[in-house]
This record gives sequence, C-alpha cells and structure tokens, in this order.
Amino acid sequence: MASVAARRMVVENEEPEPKDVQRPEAMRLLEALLFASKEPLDDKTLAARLPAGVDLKAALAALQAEYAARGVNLVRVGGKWSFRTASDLSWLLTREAVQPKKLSRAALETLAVIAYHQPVTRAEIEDVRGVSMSRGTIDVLLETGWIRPRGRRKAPGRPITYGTTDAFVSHFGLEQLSDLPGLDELKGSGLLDGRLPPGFAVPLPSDDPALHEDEEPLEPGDLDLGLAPRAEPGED
Amino acid sequence: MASVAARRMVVENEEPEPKDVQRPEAMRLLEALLFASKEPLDDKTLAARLPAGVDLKAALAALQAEYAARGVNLVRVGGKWSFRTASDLSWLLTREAVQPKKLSRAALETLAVIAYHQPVTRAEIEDVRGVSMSRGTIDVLLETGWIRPRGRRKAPGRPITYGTTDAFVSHFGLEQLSDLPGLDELKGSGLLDGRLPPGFAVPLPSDDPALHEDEEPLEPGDLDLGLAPRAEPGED
Amino acid sequence: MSAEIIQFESDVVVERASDEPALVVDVEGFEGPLDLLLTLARQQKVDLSKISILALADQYLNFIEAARKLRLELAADYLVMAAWLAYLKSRLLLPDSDSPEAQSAEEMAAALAFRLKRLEAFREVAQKLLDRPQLGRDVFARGDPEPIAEIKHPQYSATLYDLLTAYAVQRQKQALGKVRFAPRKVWSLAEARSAIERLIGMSADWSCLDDYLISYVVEPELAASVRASSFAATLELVREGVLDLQQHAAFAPIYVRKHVPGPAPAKGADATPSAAVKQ
Repeated sequence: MASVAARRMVVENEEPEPKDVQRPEAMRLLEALLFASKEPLDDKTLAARLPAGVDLKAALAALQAEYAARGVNLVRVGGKWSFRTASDLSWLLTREAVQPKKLSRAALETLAVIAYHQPVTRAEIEDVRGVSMSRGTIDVLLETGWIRPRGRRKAPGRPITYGTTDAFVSHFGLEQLSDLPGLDELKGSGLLDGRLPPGFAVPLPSDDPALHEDEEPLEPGDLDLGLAPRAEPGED
Repeated sequence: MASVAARRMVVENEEPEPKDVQRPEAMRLLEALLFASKEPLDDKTLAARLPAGVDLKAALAALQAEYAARGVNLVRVGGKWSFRTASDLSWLLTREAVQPKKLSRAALETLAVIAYHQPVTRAEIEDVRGVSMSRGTIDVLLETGWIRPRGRRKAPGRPITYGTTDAFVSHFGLEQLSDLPGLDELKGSGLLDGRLPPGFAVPLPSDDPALHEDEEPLEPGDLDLGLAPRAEPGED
Repeated sequence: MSAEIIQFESDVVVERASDEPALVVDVEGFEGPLDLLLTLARQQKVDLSKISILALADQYLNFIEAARKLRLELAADYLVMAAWLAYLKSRLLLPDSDSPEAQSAEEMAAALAFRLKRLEAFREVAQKLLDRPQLGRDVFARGDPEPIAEIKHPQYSATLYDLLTAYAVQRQKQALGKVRFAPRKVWSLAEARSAIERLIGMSADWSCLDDYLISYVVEPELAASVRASSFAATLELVREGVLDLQQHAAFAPIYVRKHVPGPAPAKGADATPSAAVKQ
C-alpha cells in the first residue's frame, strides 16, 4: 500500500501537470466505482458510496467531459452511469472468425442439381433428386454464396428459379459453367456407369445470366422475403 | 519512454484542452481494448488488434503514465496489461469485493512453496514443510485456479510437478514471477538453493510454461484424475 | 539408535502412570513437527542460526512425552521426528567416532537448522504474498467488461469431385432405381355396364358379345380387361332381367340380346343357339 502511495508521489513530483494535480479526488473515486461496478450506477447509489460533501454532479460532469474524447466514455443510460467503449470503436471489439463448415450430402446433391439443371425450380430439383427438399437446404446453399435466385418460372405458382453464381464457378475451379463435365465425361471418369436407361441425359448448363424465355425477373420484394438472405447484390 | 516524454513536452507547451486532441488514436484504441477486456491482454494480442505501424510500447507507457494518478491504473500482470482500480481505493469498493475463500495455513504455505520453488513435486513440498500433505490441500489450491500440474519429474515414480498459473500472477498483481515478494532475500540467504537437502534443482522459480529438462509432459489421462479440475487449458 | 528410542519410549510408559499436573499441549495448532520445532525454537528467543539444537531436541522430546502422557494421538510425522531428534541428541552427546562416511552430528544439526530457517522464510514470504493487494479484494478489474463479439463467417468447402460425385450418384440412383408402375389400363365394371346397356339398346337380336367389345377394344392389351368386365356386367344385367344370354358350348362365343319377356325364347326357327340362359 505504502509503495503505491510512494509511487504516486514520485509520479506527481516528476510530472507537475497541473491538470492532474488539481483533479479532484472525487473524480478518482467515481472513476474507480464506475469501473469496478458490475452494473450502471445511478446518482443516488453513487452519492451513497462517496464520502459526504462531494459535489457529485460537478464531478460526474467533469469526468464525462474528460472521457468524452477517449476510447472509453462515461455515458448515462436510463439515468444510470457507466463506462462504455466509445461507439466509434465498436469495430475494435469484434473479431471476425472463419468457421469452416462442411456441406451436408443433401446440400451437395442439391447444389449439383442446380448447377447442371439451372435455371431450376424447387419442384424440379425434387423431381431430379426423387426426394423432397427441406427448407434448410436452400438456405444453406444461399449462405455459401454459390447459388442465387435467378427469377421466377412463368408457370402456375410462379416458382423461383435457382442458378449458380460466379462464386460457384470460381470455388470449383471452373472457367465457366459449361466446363462442368457432360454425360460422356462423367461416364468416362467412372462416375456414371454404363447401366443407364436409354434417353438418360445430362444437361449442358449455361451460365448466361440472361433470363430464359420461360423465366421472368424477380421483383424487388422477392429478396426481402427471406428467400435469399445472402444473395449477392448486384449480380445481374 | 522517450517519445512519451517528448509528447508530454508538447502537451505542456500547449493549452490544456488540446491535450486530448493531440492524444494519439492508438491510446484511444488501447484504452478501449483494455477497458473492455475481462482478462489481461498481452502485447501480442494488443498488437494484433491495433492498426499496423502503431508504437505499442510507447502508447502503453503513455497510457500507464496517464492513468497512474487516477482511480483506475494500467498495470502489468504476468507480462499482460490490465486496468485495475487503484489499490488505495479498496475501502471504496468493499461492495464489489468477493469474499475470497480463506486459505488454511497449510494451503497458503503450500502455495508459497509452489510459487517460489516451482516446478515442484509433492515430496519436495513436504520436505520444506516437514509434514506430509493431505490430499485436500492440493485440491483446494487447484480449485483456486492458482496452481496447475505442469508435468512429471523425470525421476522414480514420475511425480507430478506443480507450478503457478496466469491467474496466480494476475490475482496477486505480479508483473512477473520474479516480482514475488521477498524472493531476493530468500535467494540471497541460500534458502532456495537446496544446498543441504537435495532435491531442488532449480534455483529460481519459473513459470515458463516450457518444461524443464527434468520434466516431461503430462499425459492426457493425468488431467482426468481430478488432479486439475481447473487447469488452464490455453496456458501456453 | 533403536536402543535409544526404546529406552525413551519405555520411560514414557513408566511416567504415564504418574499424577503430575499435565502441560497444556495443543498439538492441533501445529502444522507438523517442523512447525512445532520452529515454535519451540522461537521460544529460545535467539537467532535461528545460533540456536542450540541440543536444547531444541530436548524441548521437542519433552513435548512429545507430555503429549503421550495425555494420551494424545500423535501423527506419525511427530513420532518420526522424535526418533530422529533422539538419535541426533545421542550423536551430539557422544564424541564422533567411527563411520567417516556418515554425516557428522554437526552436519545433521545444521541441516535441521537450515530446514527451520527455510520453513520460517517460506512462512514470511507467504504472508508477504498475502499482504499484496489482491484482485477482487483490494483492486478490481472492470466489473462489467464488454466482451469481444465474434462474428463467425461460415466458410463452406467442397471439391469439384464432391460435386460431380454427388450429381452422378443421385442421377444414377434415380435412373436405375425408379420403378415405374405403368398405370394399369382397366375397363371398370361400371364402364362395362354402361357401355353394354347402351349397346344392347341398339339391337334386340342375339348378338355375339365379342362383336360389341371389339368396337371398343382399340388397344390390344385392353382385351382381357374388357372381356372380363363386360362379362361380369352382362351377368349382372341378366340377373336384373335386362338381358338374355346364351352360349352353345364351353368357350363358344356368348350371345346376348335385350330381354324378351314372355315364354322361353323361340328356338330352332331362326337357327339361333338353343341353350338360352335365364336366371
């Protein structure tokens, strides 16, 4: 304890900054109280904890002014005082972390169908996959940034059509979408075997962003329906 | 420090108000980071969060000087930085005080032996204290989070070695382990040498997380024996 | 050494019977024999380095004796120390003779003094440590820290191979695994009945049912279904008295006509099949 006091003496002697010397003790006390408190404190609580005779209002005002330009400000919220990080520094208190995630098999399969069969509606995806699709699958794929809603099919119910994005092409190292291997290549690489029924076809996808004849554009509101939380803006 | 002095000169020549205007942004950022953090932050962490090109050392020194006379001080504990209330204001903060679990004399002495003699085995602790140690003593200390099993001594029986944690230096406000009070006297009187009784190979306490030559690492199972319920995982 | 201890212990046993006023012995207040020794040493009120180990050993042994007299349970640590001190005492009293390899009595005494000093030193630093401003007792960290918010960016990864495999596997599965049940083409009973009713209305003469059917059976695969349904419908209509039905032999063509009320149908004259079925 003594050493702390001694140290302070030394500091004050070395550095005769009149500002600090004249800084009222009440400001030190308030500073410590507000710093250590688990919750914001109101005037009444502060007054009760400070020695008698302290001009609380003046001390708070002085403290607030002193911290106004700092990285930490003395703020009053709901009639209570607390130190808070300066609002312009909120970026400092966030950390961006990359979280590696693995696509589920359903998502990967859906993505593949979208890639080959685009523009494709949900019902068409389900038809190709032979299973109905959970809502989350499209959401996850939208989150990857690899698919996007392209437009709406000119058909009853005007279902949304999906297609892949530039991010898809670049993630999978394709120069263009038409580089996706076709039927013969898939057969040649052994991914598809010979036991395929006649008439089996693999579509040749195109990444022409222009809408097809049977598509009509999305309306502005379509993207706000939560249908495409992370659709890439400006991508067409 | 030189730059701090220089800056202070400038400050003193100017009017009182420009002080804050002139205050480098780095100090604001550091202030915000250190105020916000629950744990002390080391130089590396701080540097990583600050814009490139900031003279961290100078900014920290300036900040420390600035806060030295305040109700909240910037202190260095265990090589990390943290704001703490000024130690002369403990009377003000009794409401914030958490009633610490009172350590028994046996536990306190054992803690001291571990702190000053680390890395140290149970047998060595017993040798200093001249009494066999009850199982509970180590448990109580492990529970405080101030000690941790470090490794195993390369000796018959491969006894576990104990050392202190970051929480220990932080709790007792030690800038580094060599700031343990009375360490120099202890060392000067040859009482840490272990000249007479064998067994103390390390003349100076060290919480260097790196294992000593006569230590080998704990195996994963060692920590599951309930020996270290709160060993700090990230401590290296 | 063992002789000494036995001697010592038998003394105690003898003395236990006596009714001397007991010393106040509080063994629970001590942290082991070294602590007890340290406390006794402090009573000598001299620097630990100048302490008389011999006197200390006597004091300790007296203490133990007193404790035993009171039938206090003493931890093994205390008894081991007593034994060691009794041994040390005998070595200090007797001139050091043989066994040059053994520690001298003076060295042993010095080692004990060292341990006492060391324990006292650790006591002091422990107290000094405790007197430091402690976090949460004397100094405080920010009471309401603002945690660093972690913004997690999920990063998905998949390879082209994953993608192509996923595509090929499901296409293949779908292509091969899809069992298509061709919709079974049947002529329902109701269809047959209404068709026959309409057909019968066209002619009151005997007609071969198959003739009627043929005009309906466009696709060959429907023939069986049409025949079966229409036959069942015909029987039903006969029962209801709407139709007459006749067949010459098993598997011969079946003739039907609109029911002609009255006696059994004329036979032979018009060379129509004879065995009219009437129910």
